[in-house]
Amino acid sequence: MPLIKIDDREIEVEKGITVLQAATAEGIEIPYYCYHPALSIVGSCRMCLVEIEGMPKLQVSCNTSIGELPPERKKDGKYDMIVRTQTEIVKRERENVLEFLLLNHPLDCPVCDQAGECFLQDYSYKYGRAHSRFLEEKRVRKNEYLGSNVIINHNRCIMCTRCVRFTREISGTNELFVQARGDNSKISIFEDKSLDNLLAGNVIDICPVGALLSTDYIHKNRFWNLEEKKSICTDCSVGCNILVYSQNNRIFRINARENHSVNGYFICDIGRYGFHRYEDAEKVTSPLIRSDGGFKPISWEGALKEIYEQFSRSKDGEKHQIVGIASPFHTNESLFMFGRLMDNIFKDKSIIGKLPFIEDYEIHFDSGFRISKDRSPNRQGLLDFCLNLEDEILQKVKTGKVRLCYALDDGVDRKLDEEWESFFKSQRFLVVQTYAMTPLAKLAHLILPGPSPMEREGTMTNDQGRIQWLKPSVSLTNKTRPDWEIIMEFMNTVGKRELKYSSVNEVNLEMGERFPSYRGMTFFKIGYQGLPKKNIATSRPSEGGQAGNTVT
Amino acid sequence: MDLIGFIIICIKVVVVFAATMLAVMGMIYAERRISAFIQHRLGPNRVGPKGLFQPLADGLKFLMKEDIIPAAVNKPLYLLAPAMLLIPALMTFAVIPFGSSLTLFGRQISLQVADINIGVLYILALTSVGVYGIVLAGWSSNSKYPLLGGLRSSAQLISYELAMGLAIVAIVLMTGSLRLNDIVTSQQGHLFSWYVFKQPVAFLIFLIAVYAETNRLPFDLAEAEQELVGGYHTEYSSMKFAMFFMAEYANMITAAALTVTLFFGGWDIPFVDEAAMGNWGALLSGIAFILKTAFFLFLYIWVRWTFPRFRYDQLMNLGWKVMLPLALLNIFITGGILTIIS
Amino acid sequence: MATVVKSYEPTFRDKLYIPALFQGLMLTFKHMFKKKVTIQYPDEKHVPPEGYRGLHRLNKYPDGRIRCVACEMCAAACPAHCIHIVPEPSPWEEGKERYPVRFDIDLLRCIFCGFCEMACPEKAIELTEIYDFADYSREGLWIDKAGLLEIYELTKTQNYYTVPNDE
Amino acid sequence: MAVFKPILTRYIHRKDSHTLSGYKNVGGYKALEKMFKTMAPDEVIEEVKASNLRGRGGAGFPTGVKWGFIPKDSQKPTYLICNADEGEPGTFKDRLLLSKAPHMMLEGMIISSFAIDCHLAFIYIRGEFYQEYKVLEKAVEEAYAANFLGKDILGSGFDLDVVIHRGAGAYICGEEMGLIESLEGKRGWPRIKPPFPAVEGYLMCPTIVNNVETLACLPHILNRGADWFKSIGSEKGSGPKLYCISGRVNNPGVYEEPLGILLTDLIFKRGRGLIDGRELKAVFPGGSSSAILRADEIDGLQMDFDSLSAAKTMLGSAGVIVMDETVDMVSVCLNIARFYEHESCGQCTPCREGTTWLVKILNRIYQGKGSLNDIDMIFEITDNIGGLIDPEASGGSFGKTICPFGEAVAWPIRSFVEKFEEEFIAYVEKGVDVS
Repeated sequence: MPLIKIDDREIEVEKGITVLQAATAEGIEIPYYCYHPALSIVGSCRMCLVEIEGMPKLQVSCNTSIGELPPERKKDGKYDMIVRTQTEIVKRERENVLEFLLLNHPLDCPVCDQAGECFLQDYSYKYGRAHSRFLEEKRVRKNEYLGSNVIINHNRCIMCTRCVRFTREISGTNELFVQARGDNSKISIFEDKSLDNLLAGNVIDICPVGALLSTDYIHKNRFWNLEEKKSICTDCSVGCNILVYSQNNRIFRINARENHSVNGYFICDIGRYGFHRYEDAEKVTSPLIRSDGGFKPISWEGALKEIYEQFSRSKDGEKHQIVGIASPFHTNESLFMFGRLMDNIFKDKSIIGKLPFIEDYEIHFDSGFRISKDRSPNRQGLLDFCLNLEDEILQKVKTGKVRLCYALDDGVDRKLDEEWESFFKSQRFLVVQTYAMTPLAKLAHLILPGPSPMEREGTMTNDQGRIQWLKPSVSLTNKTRPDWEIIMEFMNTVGKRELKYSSVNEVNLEMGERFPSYRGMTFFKIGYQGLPKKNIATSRPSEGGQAGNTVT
Repeated sequence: MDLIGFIIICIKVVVVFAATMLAVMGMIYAERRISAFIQHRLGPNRVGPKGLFQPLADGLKFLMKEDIIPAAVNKPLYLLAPAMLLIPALMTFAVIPFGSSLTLFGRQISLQVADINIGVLYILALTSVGVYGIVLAGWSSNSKYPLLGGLRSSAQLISYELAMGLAIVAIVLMTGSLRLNDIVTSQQGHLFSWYVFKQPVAFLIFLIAVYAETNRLPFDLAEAEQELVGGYHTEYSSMKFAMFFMAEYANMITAAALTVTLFFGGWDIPFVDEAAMGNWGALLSGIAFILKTAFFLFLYIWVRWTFPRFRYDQLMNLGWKVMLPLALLNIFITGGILTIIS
Repeated sequence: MATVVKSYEPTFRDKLYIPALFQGLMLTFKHMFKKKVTIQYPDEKHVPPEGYRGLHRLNKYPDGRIRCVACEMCAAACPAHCIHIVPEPSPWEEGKERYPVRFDIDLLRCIFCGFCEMACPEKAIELTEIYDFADYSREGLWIDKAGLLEIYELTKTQNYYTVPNDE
Repeated sequence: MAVFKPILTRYIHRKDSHTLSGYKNVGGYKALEKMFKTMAPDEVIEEVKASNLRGRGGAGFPTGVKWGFIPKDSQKPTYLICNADEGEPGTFKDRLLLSKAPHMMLEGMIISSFAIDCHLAFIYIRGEFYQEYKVLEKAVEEAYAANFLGKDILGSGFDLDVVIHRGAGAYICGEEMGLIESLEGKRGWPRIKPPFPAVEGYLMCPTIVNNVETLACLPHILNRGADWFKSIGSEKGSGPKLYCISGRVNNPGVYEEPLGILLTDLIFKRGRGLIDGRELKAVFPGGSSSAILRADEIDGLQMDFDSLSAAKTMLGSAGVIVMDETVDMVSVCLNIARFYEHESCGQCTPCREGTTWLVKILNRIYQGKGSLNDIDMIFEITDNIGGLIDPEASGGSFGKTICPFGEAVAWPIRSFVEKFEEEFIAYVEKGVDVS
């Protein structure tokens, strides 16, 4: 392990990492533009120059790797490298580079969406000089559309070429290139292409200035107005880590969050712009009961009473009378509660299944980034918690006399095929737990309002068995309640239990008690990065005090 | 007393009451205008000619205001307090002679409501009763600031009533009578027969004590807005609130009249024998009395907008440690001189 | 030990107090006859001095385009959080590419500190000399973009209060 | 001084010097036979090291040492690239070799390839050199036909293929990393070092980039031995060198002289003095990228790498550009700045933005609209692009760009303003040319 010294700090670092990485890890700020950990190093911005003892020139710290020196050549007897980031020369150099970068920069921060999270702003403030010495006219170019969602503002571009390298190295689609040379060079797109690959939105994220802009967010808001929440994407079973930016309970944009076990630095555009679906959806804000061909609002108490009456009337000994339709779009906590409801409350009378998935093709990128073909976020959890899940439920219930059904709805982007439609239509009483007026909800006799995916809280298990915490990005409104709470009320009402979980964390703890592979997967433990599921076989758990196989 | 005498007294009562109330209104107007002038402002000048009807507008406004009685107050006492303050203030005026006697229809009518022989004592007694109004208002409001105001007021009263009384004793010594008419008569003649020249120290003590007595600046500690949010009348509104102010102004008028009576020869015009001029003399003496009183009223306002408020301890210091010994000394000296002369 | 430093030793005359009292009385008496400063407001109007911070306005370019680019710097600088802006891409071909589709100021919240004016990079928002804009409702004191632009028209060439009142 | 017999250019006046037969007639490809018979690759490297041959492309890096940088245990193939992208203003020596003695260079390439175990070599030739390309193409064909190239060369078991690649006309592709990128089919943007091309170059494999002239020297070294080669010239640099003389001299052209010849000799003896007997005003000793020298600085100045470095300029490609008293230095400076602005690749910030800025300022001065402050600005901007030639004076801060282009811009322009400041000031003050 080489021992290096950066400014006054002694740091022991891994061999082969760069000075910039070592300094950043240690919390010493070295400014940079063109460097990005996921991309190749070009060293062209010249912002990260540092002074290294024994080197005649200033060195670009992003491309200077740290090696081990033989004992007799160690600096000061023990260091493998002595780096200085705060000397006069380095400071002057940063000033000069910033001056060059700002020569043709329009300084239109007031209209720039990047303002507030712009490295050009930050570094100018920290390291730049206050005045411009450039007397001539600035270079002015028109904005261009690179793709349907990306606009480039050439005037703001500092030619770091992160975006070009992204399309070459990460998306592998090669849409972007640098056109012309010298002062005339600009980021451009090949004439026969457009920047519409499924990772295109990431170039907006990685652009250190306001050159690449999202048409979805342009001129909508200002960065400092937005509230940043760390969450995970629920648009496919990869479970990418995201940052959700909202103001006044309205989501404005979604950015990628770094998690090397899941998605690296990037997210796909499906997840990035997916939140719009929930904006357009017709929301369910209160329990609704069918009346006169339509729905009318009803209180929670009334809804639960109705459920009790309908479900207790069915206790006439018939087998498989109650069907539960689970959904892989829900959190582990909700599915755990649902599994408990079906397995233990209705016991032998119930069967539990799920709606069929509409499969998409799986998308792989050269860099290893993938978009799973399973577009539901939590099938793994569904399989774990709804243990006697029937895949061929439709075949089974056709012969049975199912007349009561409790369904968790998949959400706005799922269609219902005819077979299922006729099944649901044949129900004497159909309770649907949903957040929007989906085709399924429209068939219901009673609709219970739950949270939309952006409002849910709990754990999700991705297709690699990694348990991640889904944090609500916006808060619950109106009369909607958390999914697990609705199911708990259901259990208390129909099953005469007295469950009193006050938060999703308590459900999570209970879930861990019953399912050892999920034991201890609390938010405090898994944090914002998630943890892989424990590899412990799960047997069917039962409610305490009941006969049956207990879980150790 | 015959019927006509009774009617005359009734008329006198009505006239004096009306005059006092009118003077109160005038005072309100004067106070606002003069204070404005001192501060380079114009003051009320839009209601009626030169804003003369402003007090009417004020009164009307007070009448229209919602009369709030807070839930926590001691209601009977709370309602009683304004009256307790206003009535003694008006009653005091009964013994003050405001002119030489008038001869109408062969009757000699003295321009005084009641010429009682213990006029001075009557005045001292009534002004002391007035303070009950303040204390009651403060206490019955059941609120800390009014209570503090009321307490301050009673403490202040004790400190000053004594000095004031002793200052008057010097006058009584010289006159040999408690009857106010006698005091006025004894000052007739030339200018220097006024007690202000014979008893300057008593005058000064009396004047200062009177300011404290009437709760006027620089001794308005009972209603110090900055510290006590208005003092004893914080919880009052509408006409009851107005009554406190009417009482204060009535008290001022009485005090001014008393000052004139005791030290400035009352209705006396120096070097003029009013009695000899008959009814014209009575009229002139009345005008002289009003003018003298008006000057002191002006002095009140003038002082108010000139001097800052005393701190509480300063006020007590002045009352007990300066004015009381000084008044006693004054009596001692007066007595000594009178003994030597006689 | 603290040292007591007496800056002033009262003389005998001072200790008498009476002369000082008279001095004071004379002073206030003199002032009674000085020129009055009262401005009879609705009849005559006070013309505020240069730099007075009154009602806001939104400036326009000579061609009539609003100067504001909806950067929300004013809203960020506002200590009372009274400025509410909804930005949008501008409909004009030339010039700045962003403009406010809504620009509301809650005048009841505003403390007229002028920070918005200082923060504005486009010299778009300015405080005018207008001080009398009272209203009977809270809604009436919520000024929008149209209102702010109207204020600009009223004040762009001359002082609001020196214009003869002929409205 | 003994009369120097040209080595590289000795036979170029012959009509068939560019053909295989012509080359063989004057002893060509002898070194190859000798090498295959008697030498191992390491011995070749040692021989070249011993000859003290320094790269003729501009930087003057010892060729043998460069070869030695190739990792011994690398599993990757090694490549040799002949840099025939001669773009430096005032330089035209490689062009002469390419058109008149291509086989000499090819022989050098084969020697070099043998030394570094390369089996695929490239010639990156400047796109504008069409005639030279034709000649070269013919020469390669002939070499293949004569089994100097191809499989099992001369029965030695050594294979070598040579590919000629024509550039598209970018100055920056003469820089080795830019050249490699260009050869890979990418944009000609210099790659950041480290890794150096000898470790990771063409297609991330060890690659050696040598100048045409350097390669042409190799057969002679092998033929006559390192000691002979070393004996030519002074101690500071050995071997023959092609000097290009251009500008206001009576006899411009390429002259072969040993390293270390006096600059004055070059101008006044070989170049036969200035046109019309004018006064010498200034000289670029090594192409437009070298700092300019005033007439009073060139007395006794030897044309070799170290002497010129000491004079705060450089030998570079030995393109001597001579200017007489009638030359307007501001105009020259602006012209050079424009050239570099046009040729800047635009990758790193200081060079991309700085060159444009310099042109704008110089243009302003040239048009008589400048200020004295602008002259100071030129100093600062040049320092910010390339730093000072003298590391001491610039506080150790030089070389601020990925490739040496930054220095190539900064040093000459700075030297202009430094050495002819009065002309710039005159432009500023009067708005006219004084000289």
